[in-house]
Amino acid sequence: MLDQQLVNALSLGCVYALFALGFTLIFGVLGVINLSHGAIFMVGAYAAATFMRVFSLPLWMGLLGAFLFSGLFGLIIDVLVLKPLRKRNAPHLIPMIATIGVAIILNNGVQAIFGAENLRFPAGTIPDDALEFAGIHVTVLELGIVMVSFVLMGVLMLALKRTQMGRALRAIAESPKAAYLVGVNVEGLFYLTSFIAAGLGGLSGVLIGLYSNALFPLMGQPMLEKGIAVIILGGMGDIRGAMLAGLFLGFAEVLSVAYIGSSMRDAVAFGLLFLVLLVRPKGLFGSLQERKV
Amino acid sequence: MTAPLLKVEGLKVSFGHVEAVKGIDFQLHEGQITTLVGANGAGKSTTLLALSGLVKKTAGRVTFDGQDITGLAPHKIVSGGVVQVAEGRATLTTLTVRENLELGAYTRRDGAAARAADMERIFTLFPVLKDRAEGLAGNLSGGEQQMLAIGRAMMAKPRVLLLDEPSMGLAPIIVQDIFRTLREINKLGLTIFLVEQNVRQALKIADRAYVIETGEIVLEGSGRELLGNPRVQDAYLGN
Amino acid sequence: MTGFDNFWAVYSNLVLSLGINGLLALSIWLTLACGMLSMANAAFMGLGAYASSILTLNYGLPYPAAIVVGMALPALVAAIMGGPTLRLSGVYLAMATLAFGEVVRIAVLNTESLTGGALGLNGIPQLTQWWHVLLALVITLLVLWRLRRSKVGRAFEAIKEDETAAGLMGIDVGRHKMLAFVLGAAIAGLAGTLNAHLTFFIGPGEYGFNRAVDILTMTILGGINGLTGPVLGGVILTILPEMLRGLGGFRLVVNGLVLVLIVLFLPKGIWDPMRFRQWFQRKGEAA
Amino acid sequence: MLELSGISRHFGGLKVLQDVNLAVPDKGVFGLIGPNGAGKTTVFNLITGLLPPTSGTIRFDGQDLAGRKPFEITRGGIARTFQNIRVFKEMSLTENVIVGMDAKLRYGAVGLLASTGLFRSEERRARDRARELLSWVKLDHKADQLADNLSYGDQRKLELARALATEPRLLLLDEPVAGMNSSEKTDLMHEIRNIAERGYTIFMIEHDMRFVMGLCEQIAVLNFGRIIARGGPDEIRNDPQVIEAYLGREDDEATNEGVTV
Amino acid sequence: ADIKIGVAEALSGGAAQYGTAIRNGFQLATDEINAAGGINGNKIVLVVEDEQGKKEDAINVFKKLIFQDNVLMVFGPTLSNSAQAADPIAQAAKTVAFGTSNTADGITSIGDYVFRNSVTEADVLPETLRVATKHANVKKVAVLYGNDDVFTKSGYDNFKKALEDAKMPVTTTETFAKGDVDFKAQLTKIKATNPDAIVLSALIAEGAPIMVQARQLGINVPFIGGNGMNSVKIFDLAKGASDKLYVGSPWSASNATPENTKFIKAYTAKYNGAPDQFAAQAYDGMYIAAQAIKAVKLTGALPADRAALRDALPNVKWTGATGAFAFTRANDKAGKPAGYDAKQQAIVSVTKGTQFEIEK
Ligand SMILES: Nc1ncnc2c1ncn2[C@@H]1O[C@H](COP(=O)(O)OP(=O)(O)OP(=O)(O)O)[C@@H](O)[C@H]1O
Ligand SMILES: Nc1ncnc2c1ncn2[C@@H]1O[C@H](COP(=O)(O)OP(=O)(O)OP(=O)(O)O)[C@@H](O)[C@H]1O
Ligand SMILES: [Mg+2]
Ligand SMILES: [Mg+2]
Repeated sequence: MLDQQLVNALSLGCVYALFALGFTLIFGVLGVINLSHGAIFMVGAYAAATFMRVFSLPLWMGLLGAFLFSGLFGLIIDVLVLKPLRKRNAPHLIPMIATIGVAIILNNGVQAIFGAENLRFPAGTIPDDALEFAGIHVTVLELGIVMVSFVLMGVLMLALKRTQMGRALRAIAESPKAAYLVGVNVEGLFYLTSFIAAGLGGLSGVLIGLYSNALFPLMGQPMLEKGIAVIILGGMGDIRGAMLAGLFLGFAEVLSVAYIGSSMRDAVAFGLLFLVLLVRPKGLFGSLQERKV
Repeated sequence: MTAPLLKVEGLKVSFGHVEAVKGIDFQLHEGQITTLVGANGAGKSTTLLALSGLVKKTAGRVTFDGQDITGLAPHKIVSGGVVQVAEGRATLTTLTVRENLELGAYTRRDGAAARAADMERIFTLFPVLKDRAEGLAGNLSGGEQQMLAIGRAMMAKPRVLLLDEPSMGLAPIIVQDIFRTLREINKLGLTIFLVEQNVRQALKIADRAYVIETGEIVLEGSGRELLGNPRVQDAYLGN
Repeated sequence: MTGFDNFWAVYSNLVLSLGINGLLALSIWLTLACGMLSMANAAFMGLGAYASSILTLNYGLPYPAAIVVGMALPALVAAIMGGPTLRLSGVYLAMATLAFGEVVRIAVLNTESLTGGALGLNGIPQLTQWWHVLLALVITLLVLWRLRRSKVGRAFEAIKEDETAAGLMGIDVGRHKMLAFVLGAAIAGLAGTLNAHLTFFIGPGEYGFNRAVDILTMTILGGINGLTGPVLGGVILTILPEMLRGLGGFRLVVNGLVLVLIVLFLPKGIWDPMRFRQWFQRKGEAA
Repeated sequence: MLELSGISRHFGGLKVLQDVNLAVPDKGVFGLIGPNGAGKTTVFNLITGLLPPTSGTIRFDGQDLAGRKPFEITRGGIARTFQNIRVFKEMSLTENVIVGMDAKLRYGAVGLLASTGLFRSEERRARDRARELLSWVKLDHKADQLADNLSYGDQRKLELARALATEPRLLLLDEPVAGMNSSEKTDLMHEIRNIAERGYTIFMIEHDMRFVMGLCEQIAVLNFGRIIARGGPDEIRNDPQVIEAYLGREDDEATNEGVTV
Repeated sequence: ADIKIGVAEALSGGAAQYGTAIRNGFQLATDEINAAGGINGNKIVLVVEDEQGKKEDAINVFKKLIFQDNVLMVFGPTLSNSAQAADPIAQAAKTVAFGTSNTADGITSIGDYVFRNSVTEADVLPETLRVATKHANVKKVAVLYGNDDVFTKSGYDNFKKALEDAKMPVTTTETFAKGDVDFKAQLTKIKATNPDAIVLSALIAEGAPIMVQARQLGINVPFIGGNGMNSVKIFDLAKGASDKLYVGSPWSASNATPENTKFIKAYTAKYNGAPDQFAAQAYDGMYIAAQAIKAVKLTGALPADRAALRDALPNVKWTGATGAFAFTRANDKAGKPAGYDAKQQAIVSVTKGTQFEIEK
């Protein structure tokens, strides 16, 4: 049983990490806890499901569509909401509150359009059957989620570490003023970050939506709660930290179900998280300074 | 006299109801060191930030190399060749020294080889940066960070270097180094606009100098002239 | 029935909710004023609500005594957990306090014999009178107003801006933070007690993440530079959905839109005296 | 008055201070100079309790400061200013200064809640005192402005007034004139001299030699975490080790003004 | 004159899925009744308000309907929690509060103006268990339920009691939380205990993925579900993994009585989708209320009419989409008679292909 549970934990951890990647990116670069990320996640899932049903598209087109569509939403949110707040030098919790408003709009807008009931991706989008190795069951989708999340983490980390744009993003994260001074198009990179972060949110919406196969307007809300835990535990905007924290949460949940009792799962997981914070007050990889706004 | 490389006319900057810069004119000539001196709060930093596009100009016109750059976005100004080393240095402490330098070349499109060559040049100018290249910039001491800030600005291949109090908080020996370096890079042909509290030294190395008081330029002349000006001696040299 | 009676019959609960939400907003304002982003107040509200309801429901304790317990228990818990937790700063404190809230929620779910678990507690006597809420709000405002005008308020503000510098000005940072945290917990507990004895029923789902975010939203939206802001924010966020009732399916979309617009045009919160002054001055100049 | 004996401080593998022994005498102005990164600010951080020393003891008026929290040390009579300015930007100048008096305002919870006569007289006293301290640094005309709107140099002066508000006996100043021009430095020099004459002991870090040499009776030089010289201004000025590490040679046309004056 | 009836259901928020179905059920019944000439010539007018599934809003909406809109009676609210908060308002105002979806214990203890036609699972589960045991040879079961939701938790409480009564061994009891997407940890644990069936108290959003993931882990035993799983959505959401789910309820999509057939046809035509149990109970609830209203002589004096309606309701017998229906008196906490619960016969059905098949 333990081997199966470890596989379960890995895939659940990757589910959380996948959601958290875009979330932590926007947190790191813009310094905003974007509480509409859950709604964007949901929008991505609905967009892909709709595209795929209406135009009978294959999954990869659905994923691409979701990425572009939610990315576009992220961009619009940035232009209409976050940018004016940056311009006005709003105190640092204010953008977060604005994104709550955005989430309310998106959640209820989707409900008004699609109704409240559960939708799903077209049957057969991805093989449902599990593969079996030595008594361990995994599905293609789980393998896909694990792979996608590790690949995305690798790509993002490499991009941030090695490319000029990545350096620029890190510069913005530390000090937009310093970034301006070296000639970084800070606004442009804010847009790009919002686009990519939201796109990743939408992408994770599709994959996780396929996993649960029950889409509903508020499906992003529970993810958002876990996602916040993950990105903060990982440390401000740290990609590697988000991945590790996602896995941490996944393992904490699965192992507490396996060995302590499922009714104590969240208490154990969050209790551990609490303790980790007491030991590492800046998260797992919190060497970065919090930007003083 | 040749046409100025950078020309500022009627520059005004306000913060809310406070006018920090009240319509000033000045010019930078190619290959010269120009300095702007003044008391605390006179508006020196504000002027520099306005030149770089980091604070909004309420009025005025800035021409650089014959082109109007008044309303350009900050990154456009940098890629045009006007680069600033800001007050407090603004080194990126979470990046390594090398990364800071590489970021300096952010706006350049002339290939890795040219950038690497420039980096070597900066390493010869500031050998200590080479020793610490892979360390985090945040661990450098104040003086080393100042050198890094200047080096980073030079990585952008500037035509005009704007410096805001580069000597602040530095040990005397380092201050000497910095001023020596400034003159060296000036000799390489770089135009320098220097804002300093260290008025005596600034005037000593400046070809041209302006004195700013509460947002207005009250005196201008060559460095030597102002150094001998009794009003300057009285107000800024503390004699 | 007179117009007022009629109004009161329909809207009494709404009006009292305004007061209770005002209290909640003030409870988190207190910690924000001290620079702490604590999200534990929803949990403290729940602790107060459960403690007092269990006492009035099962043991017939008089309401005043229940109120005291409803404030004291969260305050005590805050005092105990404040020690290790308040060292954290910024979002890390927010996360730790959210985690604490989650643990409280699971504890309630798992102590069914006492708390009813997911089914909650029902049949709680409706003991809250309109004047209880009013009095609670007035006293809270008065106390906070006095605090704000004194060295304690100044110390809070200094800590908010720069904890280290405040400490080096001779301010006992730890004690002040603890004071804000514990007092905030007591106020949240009071709000929880009043609410529980108004609505017959409480359940564990009411005191989770969403409530924590709601409370924060009220305060930030209202503006944290004063006591008027949080109360105003509480009032607006409570009334807004009711006012939009006529709009049907898209009412919450409009609700969200209004929220975004308020934030965009009043980025320092609704109650922003500086901006008011600016407006007046601009008018004065124009005239 | 203040005595550091055998003080070391390490950050990970970095030995920032090694076996530093210093005694700051009662009354007068004592200076600490040294190259960037020598560990000067760290010395202040140790004295004010922001950091614990790796080893060694610090005594103030004969009492060991080990384990005391920063606010306790401040209340015990040591105040400081910061190299990187740390005024409370969103507060007015007056409020900034009154924050420094926190421990000296003696009204309890009752006085506070009921706005008793004691409360009002104490608050009035604080306000008057704040104005007086601001006038010492010539900022009283800006008393009701927000600190954020002050320029760099004025913020430094505000920090000084705020530190004085804690009624210290020992005042630690970390580069008080950084960012000021010569005439402003001269002004501040007078003001600090006045403060010293009022009976405060001043312990100061500064890179401006004219300022340091003009004010300090005693100077210690820190280099790479060790004290390399100690003495009066003239001794220090001519100490070859200090010149090598810190002052530099006067072979340059644009020499440091401090050395020539 | 028109007869105003209040409908307070969750049309937004997490419970909107159920609230909307319920509203549709009321609307359908109302339209039918009005098309047939109304009640004694009077048309029914629904006053629909969104209570968001929150207790404060439920209270506010109840007050608005009762005191401002002057409705004759109120249907709703959607969730049991909201009912616990709002029904006392109706009780105090001596106005009938009629729940069609509240299954938690104690709702009808609030007072004699509180009615419901939603069957608590206590009544149907023993029957479900019996049938499932008989057909699938169940000797021991594992239990899985949502422990943070009233609906699924009270379902579990009743399951537990039924299992005890039936002396059915339980291999393990596991929980999950609303909004979870991954249940494999619990299922893996369940699998290790080798049960013959899994008793599942869940709503469809979690229930469907649970069935899918169970099959993926190689768990092929039957599921025994509660009310929440009684929806044809299961065939869509758990496509390919929906077989062998036993549910017991007075209503079944496959129950081919004329009343039910008519209801399903009308609903599908009007709303472009299959009804679920929530819609069926709401639909019947409206007809039950209509029967009672038909029996009273409306005077136009609201308090008198409301009281008369209350007195007439308990006597209604009705056969609708959910089969034969009658009220039965419930007791309050002190054991004195209070409100009214439903008394109905359970139908047990099992999923096969894309159909519920009725099992006896
Ligand atoms: N963001 C701002 N908001 C309001 N006022 C400002 C702002 N920035 C600067 N000021 C004001 O503008 C004036 C000029 O400031 P500036 O920083 O340009 O002075 P400076 O000459 O660089 O002084 P210093 O030598 O102290 O650095 C000062 O009075 C300052 O208070
Ligand atoms: N918290 C810390 N963690 C790691 N290293 C530190 C820390 N604080 C200081 N240092 C290091 O200790 C050394 C001494 O720092 P300090 O600030 O005391 O120098 P200083 O003498 O005040 O220099 P300056 O004149 O430039 O202000 C520096 O190399 C610095 O990087
Ligand atoms: Mg300046
Ligand atoms: Mg220092």
